[in-house]
Amino acid sequence: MDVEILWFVLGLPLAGSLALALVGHRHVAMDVNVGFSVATFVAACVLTVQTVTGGPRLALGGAFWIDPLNAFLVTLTAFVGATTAIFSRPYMRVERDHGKMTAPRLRLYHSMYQLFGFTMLLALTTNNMGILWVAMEAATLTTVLLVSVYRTAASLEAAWKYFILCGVGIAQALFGTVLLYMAAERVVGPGGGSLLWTNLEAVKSQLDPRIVTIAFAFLFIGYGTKVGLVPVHNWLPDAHAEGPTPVSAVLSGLLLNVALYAILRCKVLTDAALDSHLAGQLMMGFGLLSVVAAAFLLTRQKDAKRMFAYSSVEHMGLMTFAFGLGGPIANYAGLLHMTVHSLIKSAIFFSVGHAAQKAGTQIMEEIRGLVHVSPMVGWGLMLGALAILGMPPFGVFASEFLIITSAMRQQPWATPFLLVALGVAFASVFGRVQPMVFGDTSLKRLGHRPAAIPVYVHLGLGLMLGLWVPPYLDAWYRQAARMIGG
Amino acid sequence: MSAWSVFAQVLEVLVALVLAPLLTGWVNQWRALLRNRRPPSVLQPYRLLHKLFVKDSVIAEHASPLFRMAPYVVFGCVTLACGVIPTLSTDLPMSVAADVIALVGLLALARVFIALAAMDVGTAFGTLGARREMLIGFLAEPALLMVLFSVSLISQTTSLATMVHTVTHRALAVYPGLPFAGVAFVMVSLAENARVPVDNPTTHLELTMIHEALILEYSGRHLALMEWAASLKLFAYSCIGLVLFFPWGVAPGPAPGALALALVALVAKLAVGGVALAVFESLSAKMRIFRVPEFLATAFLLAVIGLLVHTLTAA
Amino acid sequence: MAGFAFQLINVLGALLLLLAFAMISQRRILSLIHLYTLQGLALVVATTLVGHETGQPHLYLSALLTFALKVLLIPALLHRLIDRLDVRWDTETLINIPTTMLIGIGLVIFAFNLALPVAQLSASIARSSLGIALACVLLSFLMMIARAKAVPQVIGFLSMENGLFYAATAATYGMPMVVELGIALDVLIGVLILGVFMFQIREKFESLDIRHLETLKED
Amino acid sequence: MLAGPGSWLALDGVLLVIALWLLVGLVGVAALRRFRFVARVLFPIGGGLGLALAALALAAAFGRPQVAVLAIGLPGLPFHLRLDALSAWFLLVIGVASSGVSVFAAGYFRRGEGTPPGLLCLQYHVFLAAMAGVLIADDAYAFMVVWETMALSSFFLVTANHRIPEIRRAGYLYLLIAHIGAIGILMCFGVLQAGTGDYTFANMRAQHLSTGWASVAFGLAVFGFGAKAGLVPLHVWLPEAHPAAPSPVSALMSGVMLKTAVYGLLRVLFDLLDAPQWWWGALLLALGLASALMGVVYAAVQVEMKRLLAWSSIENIGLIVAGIGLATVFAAFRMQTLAALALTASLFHVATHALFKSLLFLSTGSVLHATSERNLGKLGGLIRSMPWVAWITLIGVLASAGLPPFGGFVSEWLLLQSFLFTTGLPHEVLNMLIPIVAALIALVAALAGYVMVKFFGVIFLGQPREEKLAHARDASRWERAGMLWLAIGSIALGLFPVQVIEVIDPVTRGLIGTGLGEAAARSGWLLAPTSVARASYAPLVFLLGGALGCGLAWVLVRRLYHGRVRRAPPWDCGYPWQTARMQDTAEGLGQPIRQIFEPLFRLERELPSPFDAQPRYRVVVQDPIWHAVYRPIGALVARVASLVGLLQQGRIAVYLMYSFVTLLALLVWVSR
Repeated sequence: MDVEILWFVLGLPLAGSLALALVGHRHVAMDVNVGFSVATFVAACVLTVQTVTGGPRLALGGAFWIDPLNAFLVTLTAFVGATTAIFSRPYMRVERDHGKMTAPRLRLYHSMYQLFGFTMLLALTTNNMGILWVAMEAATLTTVLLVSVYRTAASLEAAWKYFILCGVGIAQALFGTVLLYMAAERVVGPGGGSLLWTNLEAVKSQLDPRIVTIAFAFLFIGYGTKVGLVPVHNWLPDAHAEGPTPVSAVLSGLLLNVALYAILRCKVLTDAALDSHLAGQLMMGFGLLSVVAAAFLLTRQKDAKRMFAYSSVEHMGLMTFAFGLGGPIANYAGLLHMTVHSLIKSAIFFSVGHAAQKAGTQIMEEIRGLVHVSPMVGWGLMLGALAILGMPPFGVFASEFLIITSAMRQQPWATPFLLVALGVAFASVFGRVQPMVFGDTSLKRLGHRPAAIPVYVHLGLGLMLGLWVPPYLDAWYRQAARMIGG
Repeated sequence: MSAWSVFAQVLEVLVALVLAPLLTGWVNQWRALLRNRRPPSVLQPYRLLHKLFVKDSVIAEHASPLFRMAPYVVFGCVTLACGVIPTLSTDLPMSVAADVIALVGLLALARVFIALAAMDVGTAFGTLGARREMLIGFLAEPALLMVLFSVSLISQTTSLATMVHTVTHRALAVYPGLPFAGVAFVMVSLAENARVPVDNPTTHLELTMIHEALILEYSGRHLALMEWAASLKLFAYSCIGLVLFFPWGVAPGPAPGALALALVALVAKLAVGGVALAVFESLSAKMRIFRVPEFLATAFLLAVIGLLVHTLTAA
Repeated sequence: MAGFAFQLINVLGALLLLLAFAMISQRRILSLIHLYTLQGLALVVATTLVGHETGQPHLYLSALLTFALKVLLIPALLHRLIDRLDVRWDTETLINIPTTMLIGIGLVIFAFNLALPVAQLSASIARSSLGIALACVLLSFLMMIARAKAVPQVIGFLSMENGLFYAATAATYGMPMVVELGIALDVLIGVLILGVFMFQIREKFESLDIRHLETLKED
Repeated sequence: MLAGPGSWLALDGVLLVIALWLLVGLVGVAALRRFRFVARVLFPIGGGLGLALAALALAAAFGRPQVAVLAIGLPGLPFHLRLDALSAWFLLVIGVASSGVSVFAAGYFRRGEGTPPGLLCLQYHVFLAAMAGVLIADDAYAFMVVWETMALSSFFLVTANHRIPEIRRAGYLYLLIAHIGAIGILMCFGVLQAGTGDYTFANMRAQHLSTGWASVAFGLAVFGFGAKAGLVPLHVWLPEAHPAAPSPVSALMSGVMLKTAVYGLLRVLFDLLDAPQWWWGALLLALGLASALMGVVYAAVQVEMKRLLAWSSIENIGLIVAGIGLATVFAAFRMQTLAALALTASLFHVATHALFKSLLFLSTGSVLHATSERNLGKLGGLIRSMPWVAWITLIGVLASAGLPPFGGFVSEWLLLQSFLFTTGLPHEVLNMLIPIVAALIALVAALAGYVMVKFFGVIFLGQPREEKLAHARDASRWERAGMLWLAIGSIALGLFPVQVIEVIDPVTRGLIGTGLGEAAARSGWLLAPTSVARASYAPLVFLLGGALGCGLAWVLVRRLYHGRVRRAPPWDCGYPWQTARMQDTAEGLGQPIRQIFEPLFRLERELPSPFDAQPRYRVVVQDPIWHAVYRPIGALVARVASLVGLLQQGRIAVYLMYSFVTLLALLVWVSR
């Protein structure tokens, strides 16, 4: 039973990418895209329901491993993928009408969109650290194509940087994986089994600390590059700002999460092998650095998508800090933050995308009075911005609440930095969003109907998570938090 | 509270109403004498009041009801103040109704109404007077409070009656804080009653007048009430000073004999005080309006110093 | 006999390192490609040897794969690329070559020291191989930093991949087959995409000088 | 802890009121642009709910604390609610004040002012509900959620007319400072939960922190709640935001919202923290006095009526905080009765200020609508064209000036009393300082009188400074009703202090362990906190005496003489060519203060020279703190940002270098 469903979860996007590679340029392509994404989401839901009932288990002959940690990320990924596909329908229509998307580009876009989804799901569900690496690399390749889809000078530059930087980073991760394999092989013995998560999990406490330390350093830098931790974040703002908006949404909403997921897996092994808090310290340090640096970088932005890209850096830093903090509460907060950030940030990108299409620019000074242009978009952006800035009762606040309060007693030294960073971030982001949304405008009312459903579904969920976490989701978080430990 | 204490209360108010103009007249007479002029009769203020009451009162055509209301409010407040101060007896029904803070508040209420009334007609002089009056007020009020506090710290109370009672019925002790308070009080009461170094009650020179500018638009009975209130205020301040610093003779209870004695003592003390005031006024010169803040700030500081000295010696 | 094979493997590793150094010092793109091919060849030989010594058949497969990919396919692609883009000229560097060499030597020492404790307890045949591999990786990294043109950067990237492969092969008897396949696939696609990119960059900027790619920044 | 079924009613009722408020708001959104319905039906309903809230609070004030748990919130941390005497007192204040404001608002909002009426209705009632929620929240998360909701809704209300850039800027500044303050409060709770991971206030009460941690928590609380209350130097948003908001909103913010900050401070200081340190009190005292003095002095020199009131709010908050500080000092020295006295003074002032300040803001609103002028220099003489507003405002003005027999006087009286009895402190320095503090309090009180005379005199008295003022229309029936309600409230507070103190008594009992209740009850109508011999004040007798004086004077004058009046042009020393321009302007009335307190100001003067063709006089008073604190912070942030910006300088080689160096550094670090 479960075998089939996992087939669907992984097979649907793959099939989708092949199908769209053929028909991607047609008019129906957008609907096909939505169809496949939604189907994938449904399959993912079934899978997670099975996981909740059946508990963690191997699938497809041990090649795949489903446990609470990745099961909930699978659902999240599939969900954001689906809503983004829904959003990209009207968005891409307008892009095509503006002539920015030609037929071949549309085909590439759609097929790569599905393939990207596939790589994400593969990275999440695989039981093999090696395949995890392969999937991450493949994700890089697909997104590079997606980022460069406009073929403008800026997008090419962004894509090139993205490719080189992430390629190099991911290469470090491969070296780390090799070291991990080496360490594991000495315990598990020769044969391919040493990279299987299940085996590693079993023997993690016997792994040789010296190798694992170095391995973690490589893995952290490698996957950290994809998470977008300062100072190896440099690809992130460019890629977000220059790609099509749906891509920015999935980059922030999915890719970063999955990379962080990879780091978490490695952290679990490292903690067990070293029985020291080294991994946690590393994550806290880099997380805090990212939060602070990103907050100050936020103050200088002119381009809307670029600004929210930096805000993603900030929030990934916050999650990394939380997981580094460790302990049930902080881990719980980190997972919650992961979820809500994906939802809210993609919702923001949806709104920004419409706004930018309307104004014909991403420069914030030139976008004014959105509530008059389109109340849907305007309020979507305003609420999204407030939510991402940690305004209750949105879920981001819930996680920040838990993170800060638990940090206050465990790592008091960190809290002043957090205070400053959050304050600066609020000042810069809100100071730019407020005039974008309110005030007078020269623009006419929005021509086409914006994709309001994805925006408000995401915001609604974000709001719900701030006031009420559904019991099964809660149970899930708790299990996952326990697995991450620390 | 017995019928006697009510009687004492009523008597005291009446005495105040009657004696106040007399005090003014007495002071004016001495001022004239000291300047080798032929003094007006001591009863001159009564004549003045009568004349004003008889006259029609002429008010500006666009004056609001507040303008006509103000004289009565002011008069009422000051009368009440006189009723609160235990000039004759410390056992008064009203004295529990208001302690020193309330007393200061009462006088402030009167001041605010005078100022508002002066602004009501909207003449240049009215607003000018109001501004100056409030300026003096906000500097004098805290100073007065501080003076009263330094005394109330001695007697550990803010109720005037108890203060007087303790000060009279305690073995004679020297309180180093009191002299400061006394000087400060004199300065404040000079300012509050528009006496010479701060204001000249007889001047109509526009640039310097304060009190006169306030009541410039009043005439007839309203003016009479204002003037009467002014002299009542002077009376009240003199009484405060007397009961705080020279409380001897004030009747402990409402016994008729004691009351009579207290009345005599009061008149005597007032007479001396009036002469002293006249002398001081004749010796000192009117200061520029811009100097007044410094003058009052000095008073304020003196009062605070008095308070500090007291706490220092008490601690 | 076996000992001889081990020494041979180490020699090959040393050769790999030498080639990496040569790349750093090399100016002409064409010879860079030749060096890359040689590196691939050395890798193939090393892999076969290890496979032969440890008797692990899948290593032969991996060797075959490497040969196909890194000795034939990718160099061929690169050759066509530079023919089409006509970028055979000498490539200038951002850091001058002697400095780069010095830094490189420092890196090698660092890498060996880092790998020493690990290598001690390495159960595998080639003790020093891990250090060599690490050194290769770092050197290619250095090369990527130092080169101002797109193609050399890519070659640096690829040779870094070589270093990793060597680590995987010599330090641990090769990764599981499925992983190797996946990695190979990624590398291949990566090279293809990079090729496409270079054409696009070329047509946008009339050059492959990555110093044109510096517009996206904080001002 | 769990209260019996009987006493559940009050808390449930409060929850019901909150829910209904939210419902009203939603209905408003449903009827987005149906102006009459929203204004004439929904807002009065909201006002009625406010009354209901007040009644419930009064009922709960004397009962045992009631608790409830809502099914929302974080897993394992549902919303805990608790209604004790402290909450009840503030709820009472909110209820009474908000009902008046809502009724006023029914007649206030006009068509076509920025935000559509329905949305305004939603924001308004969410604001009310959030404020009530703050007062009953009993765990950190619930508190923070409603706290920030309050900030957010009020922000949207402030920027209701968001087309004007200044208003947007004011709102931005307000929300920014509010948010940073909120983070401070959050950290404070982080300290208070003492690493137990249990965020309920019950747990925080149970924890005993070390002095160091307790002081950290206290500092964070002062920072966070001070930012909301507008304590110097965190006050800069207040004079910007209050004038920007529509008048009913300014009334609510100034009258009620600031009080929630006071509530939070009290909650943390006396309820969640145990064993206060004396220097906490000293700090609060200093901050409070600084705010009070600065507030009143700046109010005196303002030329814009709502700004003037905003500054006076800072002053009043300063007085309240000073009282709290004094109470803390006493509590630290275990002098409970005096602590209770000081605290009672503060709580009393909370109520009086809520009423009269709301009233004054509402009256500025009416003036604004009648004349569309907010600049004092262009008003005047309105007592003739708008008598209703003028006379009601006069009550508020007298109460705000702290004059007997109105509400403001009682709190000042109590405060001064508590200062007078401080000489017994076992701490010499404090004994030295306290009299000076008392002197400053007296000064502030007197200056408040000055400010209020200026406020009332310039707006309502004198001659109209502009022609259009002559035919300004008086406030509508709704507006009058709302203002009248508040005016009656502030009179009642002044006349029946004893009864009010009996309501406050359980609060001080709960926080400090003793109260003035039975002392008050003993002395009946006479307000005597400790003993009649020591100090007493009987407003009713007082009022009767005064009225008797006035009445007798009036009657006798008419009996003995006559009541004739002749109307004539003003005399003015016989100067016939009087014009309205010759009256003192607002600047003129501020001049003495500017002169005396010059060091406190940052003046920009433009004085004409005698030879100017068109002489021009201009003086702008600026807040030195803005220049001394906030500008530098902004500059610092900008500089740091530009430094961090160097990270992102576009060269791929440099980026590779970053990761290379990071990698090496990391390897060195881990392999050490």
